[in-house]
Amino acid sequence: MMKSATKSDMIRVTCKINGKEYSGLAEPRTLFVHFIRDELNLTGTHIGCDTGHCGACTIFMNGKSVKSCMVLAIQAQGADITTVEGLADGDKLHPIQEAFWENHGLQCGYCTPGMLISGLFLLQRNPDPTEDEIRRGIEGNLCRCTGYVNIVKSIKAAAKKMQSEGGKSARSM
Amino acid sequence: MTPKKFDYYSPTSINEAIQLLHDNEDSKVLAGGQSLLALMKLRLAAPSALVDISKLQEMSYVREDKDYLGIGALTIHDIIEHNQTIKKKFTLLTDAASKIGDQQIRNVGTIGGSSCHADPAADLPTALSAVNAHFVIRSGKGQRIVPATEFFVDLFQTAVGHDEVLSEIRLPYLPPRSGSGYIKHSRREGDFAIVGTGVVLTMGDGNVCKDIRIALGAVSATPLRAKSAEEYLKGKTLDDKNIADAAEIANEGADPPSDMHGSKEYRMEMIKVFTRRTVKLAMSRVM
Amino acid sequence: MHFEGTFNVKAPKETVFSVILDPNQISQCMPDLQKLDVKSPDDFIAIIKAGVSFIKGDFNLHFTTVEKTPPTHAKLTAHGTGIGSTVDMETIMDLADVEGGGTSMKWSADAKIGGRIASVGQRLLSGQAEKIIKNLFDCLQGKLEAA
Amino acid sequence: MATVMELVKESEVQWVGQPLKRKEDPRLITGLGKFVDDVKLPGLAFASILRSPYASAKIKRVDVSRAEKAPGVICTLTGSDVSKLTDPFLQISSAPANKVKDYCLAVDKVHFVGEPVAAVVAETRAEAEDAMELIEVDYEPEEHVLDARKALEKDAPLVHEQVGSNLVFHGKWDYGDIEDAIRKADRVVNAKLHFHRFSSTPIENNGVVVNYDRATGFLNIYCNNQMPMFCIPWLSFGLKFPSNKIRMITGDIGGGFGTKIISYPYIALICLLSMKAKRPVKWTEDRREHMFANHGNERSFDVEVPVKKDGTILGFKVSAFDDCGAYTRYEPAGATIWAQVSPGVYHFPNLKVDFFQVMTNKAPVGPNRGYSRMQHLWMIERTVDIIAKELGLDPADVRLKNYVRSDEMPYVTPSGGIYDGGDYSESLRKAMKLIDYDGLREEQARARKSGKLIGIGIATAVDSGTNNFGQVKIITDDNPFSGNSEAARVSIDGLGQFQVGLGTVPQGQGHETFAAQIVADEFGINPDQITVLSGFDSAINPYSHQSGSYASRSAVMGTGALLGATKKLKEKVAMIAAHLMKTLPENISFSEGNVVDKQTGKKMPIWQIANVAWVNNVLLPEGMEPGLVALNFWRPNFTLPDEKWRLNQTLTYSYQTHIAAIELDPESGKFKILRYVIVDDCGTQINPMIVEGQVHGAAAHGIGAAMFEEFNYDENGQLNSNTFIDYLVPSAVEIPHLITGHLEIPSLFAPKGIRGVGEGGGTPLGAISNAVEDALAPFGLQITDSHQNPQHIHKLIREKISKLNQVR
Repeated sequence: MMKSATKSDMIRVTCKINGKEYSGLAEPRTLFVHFIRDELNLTGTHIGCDTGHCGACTIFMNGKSVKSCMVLAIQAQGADITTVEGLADGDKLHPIQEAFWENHGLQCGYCTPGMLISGLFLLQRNPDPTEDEIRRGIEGNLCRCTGYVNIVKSIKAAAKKMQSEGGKSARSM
Repeated sequence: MTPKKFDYYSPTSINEAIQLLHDNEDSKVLAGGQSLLALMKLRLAAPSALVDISKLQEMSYVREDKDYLGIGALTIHDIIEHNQTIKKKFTLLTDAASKIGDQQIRNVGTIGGSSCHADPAADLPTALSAVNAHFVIRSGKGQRIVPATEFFVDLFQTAVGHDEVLSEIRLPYLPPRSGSGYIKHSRREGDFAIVGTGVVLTMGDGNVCKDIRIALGAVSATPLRAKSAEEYLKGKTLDDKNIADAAEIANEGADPPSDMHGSKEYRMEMIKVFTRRTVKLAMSRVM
Repeated sequence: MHFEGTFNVKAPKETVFSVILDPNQISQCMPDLQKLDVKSPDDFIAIIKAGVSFIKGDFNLHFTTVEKTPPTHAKLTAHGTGIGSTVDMETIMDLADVEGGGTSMKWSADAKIGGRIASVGQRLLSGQAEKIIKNLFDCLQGKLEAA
Repeated sequence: MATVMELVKESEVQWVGQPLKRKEDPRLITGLGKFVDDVKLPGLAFASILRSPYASAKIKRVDVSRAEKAPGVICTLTGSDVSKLTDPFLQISSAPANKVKDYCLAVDKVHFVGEPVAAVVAETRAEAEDAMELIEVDYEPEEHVLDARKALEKDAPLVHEQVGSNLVFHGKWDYGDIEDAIRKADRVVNAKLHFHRFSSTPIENNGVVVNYDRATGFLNIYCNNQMPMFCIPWLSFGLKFPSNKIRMITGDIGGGFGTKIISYPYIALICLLSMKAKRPVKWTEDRREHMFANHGNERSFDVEVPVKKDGTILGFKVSAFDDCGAYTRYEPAGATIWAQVSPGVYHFPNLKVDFFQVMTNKAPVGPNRGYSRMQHLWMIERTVDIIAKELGLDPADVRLKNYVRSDEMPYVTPSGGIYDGGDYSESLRKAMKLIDYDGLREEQARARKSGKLIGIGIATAVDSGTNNFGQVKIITDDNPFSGNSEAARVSIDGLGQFQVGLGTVPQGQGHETFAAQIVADEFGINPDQITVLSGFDSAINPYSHQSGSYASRSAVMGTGALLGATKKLKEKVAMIAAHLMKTLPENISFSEGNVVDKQTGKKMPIWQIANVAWVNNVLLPEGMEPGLVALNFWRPNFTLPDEKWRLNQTLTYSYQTHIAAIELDPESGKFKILRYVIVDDCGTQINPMIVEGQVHGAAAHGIGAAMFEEFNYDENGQLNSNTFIDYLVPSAVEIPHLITGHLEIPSLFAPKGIRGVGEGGGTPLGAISNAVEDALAPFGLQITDSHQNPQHIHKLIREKISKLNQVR
């Protein structure tokens, strides 16, 4: 995809995504979200704005929820990344995925990947959050379809599922 | 949009970073990148090279030294928000850090990056001005320490030279019976301030104010100290009347911009309202 | 955005008038001048570097004198492009004799910013434009005092 | 939920009405959704668009020479190219406004900041943007106009010279005798109101990928337009390209809310670029570009309402000025659509509306959630509260006195709309109970003593759905559009597997799920056994040229088309079954995937019927054609407007009552929502879970617009709020928990009593502006704008205080 840029600009970027090693070429200016979507063909992570507000591009990077449109691909050299494609364990959905499905936590699904990652980051630090804590935890993920009611309900349900399963969530992020 | 082309350097030490900055005239430091990358994607900023210091984890720490609390320039907002020492001794910093953007931004944005970006409407520069923090600036020739009053020079401009790096921020411990607070008045919680107010005060005996610093954000090219309001309150009892009178003159020297979220007149009035509220917040935290 | 000011200088009207319509003189008061291309005294292009910390870039300003009644009145327009944005400025200068010698100069400038810069932050912008224009006329005043 | 399904024997369970988990979710929660920006094709090139920095200017020169030499560039396109290659897009306005020349790139003149001026195609998106910045354009700035009323003044600058005026539409709706009502009134309440400009900003921006296939001559268009087949006339006439070689494909769409209807100029542009570049071309709009693409109608009102002392409303006399921006694309349809709900939920017979729609040098206007009705309904609900205050009555009582009563249903409105059932008073009473209205009034009184300002605001709005395109004949008779239609196909393949194809174009409303529920009930099978095609593809899905998801129509129109298709298919299956089981078709019933002879109880699995129909057809009844496919087109029976423009402009009229309780900080003008209640009635609910989601979403749009979102222009026509830095989309912190209640009074006209839901009529704008005025009652202030910016509220308070101080 970057094939026309002169070779000297291109840098090989290698990182672990969803437990697997990926490698691709990037210019210094290539945003990590474009690298994931176009170079590594993981299109579950989405883009919704230019200024780092909407959160549709949120991924896990070295254990932290991060907006991948505000990170350069080169900065992810050697990083440990989890995207929405890595939440499920084979066919077994992660409890937070099940909770969103059962509680209508999504409609168009465009913000959902980022919402799942932010929800999961919150639950890993705060296994039993209050409604206000959930709302602050997803303050960086804008949604236009749901009015957030069922997203908050889904994250609360996910919290119970993860506690009842002894927290053996599909994979530690 | 995508950013314009630039060269990228990933130094493994501060000194290497300083050297790279020195050798590349139009290069910029990249720390958390939350402000810089947004402007580059809008193609408003187009530095020719970025010197990425975000990997220098030795610059991320909160260390209690003898007479100041040292915070590494690359300490992210999330750490500052949850650090118990800061919460106890410099509560206004916890107030400020917890209101920046959202969780993802607080996971990446750094106190040094925010200070060097020096947006007058940003939360930490105002809070650090109220604490009169000292900024440790490293260069090829060694290191120098600049107080907040001289660190923020102009709109988006600080004392950090082109080939210098901010390495640490030092918060002089507050004397006993001190309290602090920061309130951001904005449309949404995570937005830039319409008016940001940071207050650090120390009580003498009998509810008399021994010392007070009031810093205001988004009302001038740099965080503005409300000097006349400070002078008015020193030595006075902090009752509602005195606080209200001080608040009336807190906007002296302010020259706020006008935009769709807050006109100049509105911001001048809000300085009064939030000076009053933040002084009371700081008082409520006096141990 | 509207800016204005007046100042007095010792030099006579005729000298002041010749300075304020001399592209070489005016361009020296512009921030970070990169290039000057003078087609005629009434038609010249100045390329300057302007902006705020890292929102900086080259602006290609094309100046034209639209009104000229020497030695008392002049009106210049400038149309510029840079950083995906446009600047359209109109500057009016009126000179009058001052009792006891010297000239009083009354100036006003109306600047319109368009495109990318205008879209991001009124609060970033108005302060900067004002500073550039104020510096320009302060510098001119300095030159005129020395003239 | 799953437990309910297991307990009940499948044949008895009624799938319609179940809050079934959605079929769409598995792909969307695992990142396998396919949105337009995910489309990848071999040889894909990327486009970037250069936009106007001026609100109005002549284009003197466009120089693409430097851009064409930039690295990776394949080709460029300018307005002059476009004026040769294409014709201006169709206009539905009457003369002279139909003389507007609308191309996919500006030709000779730019009319609003952000208008596309030139385009570049390159190997990578970054290179296209680099090259775009090398295009030099000489503009000659001209006078511009930004206010609708000023744009009507004699010497106002003209947005489009060749039109000779900025007026797009001027119409008078006049029913009953308003002047007589004014004479008989105890009082005439006056108000000057302004509805602000904002948009729904779905998180996914517009996007287009076009692969012009030179081998077949086909334009394969991947996009996220909500009404792809409706665009065909605009694209075909505009591009001078045969409509039978245009293929429209939408995958998953990241929300539309109306903003993805008038994207056809972008689709046309990318078609031209793909043809010129001889490559597939992708253009993904970025957020800043999106903010110029589709604004909501900004509208100001002069209102006169004759009332009796007891609060009875005798009628409404309104002058409305609608600012539709620089181009009329879906407009001036919006100049007639408010009339769908002309009296709101109220019972007054006298109505006079003098409606002006005007062009200005601002971004073009297009449909937005609650399109054109929310402006009108806000005006009515705001005025009703002003009436209550002036008469010293409780706003709830004034409403209960003037609501259309349930015993009057179906109620014919002054403009010929036929409300299809409902109980507005019950809706308000239920909302008042849910929010504890009386308790709140007490708390409000207590709070005022300690200087705390609590405000309570009510609004009831009609959420009209399933539009009759005949309403555009009000603009001009020669608009060749009327009625509405949708298509569905239900088929059983050779192995007995069910497949459904719909023409609706879902953007998150769960069409695959509700369609499966409808068909499952007809055949007595489980929705899991039914595959519903996702997205839309004109080469695969059935469609009518009015297909799509807009105006809250998909549930109604989709169900109508599906019921027709399943009826046809069941008849054929019954005939084959009767033939094979030697009985009569009317004895055949369906249960658990079998056909059953009701008389003998004998069963036969449907796959056996399918086997005969597809691969064993000698066994078919005499003369019957093979295959088991039923295609059905459905249309409601609509009429055309009469000479006084009376017309039932939509089939269904859902309605919602919202009550907002707020606490306002008089020192800063800021307020927060303490409690928020919604009572919705959209008739029969196919899937209550999906309906609930639509109600939440619509409310959040209204709350966001009322409190945070505003397109703010400066005096040079520059848009200040054109990134998410200044255009404030509310997050989960700003939107309160929404308490919802439901009534389910079936529609009298729509299939299964279903009403369209989801646009919500912008009700929160009324509830919140009423709550703010209620909170400010001690200051006696009036709210006249739909947007509650704290600094404006603070200014009202300060000005009132300084006036009071002068008096003392």
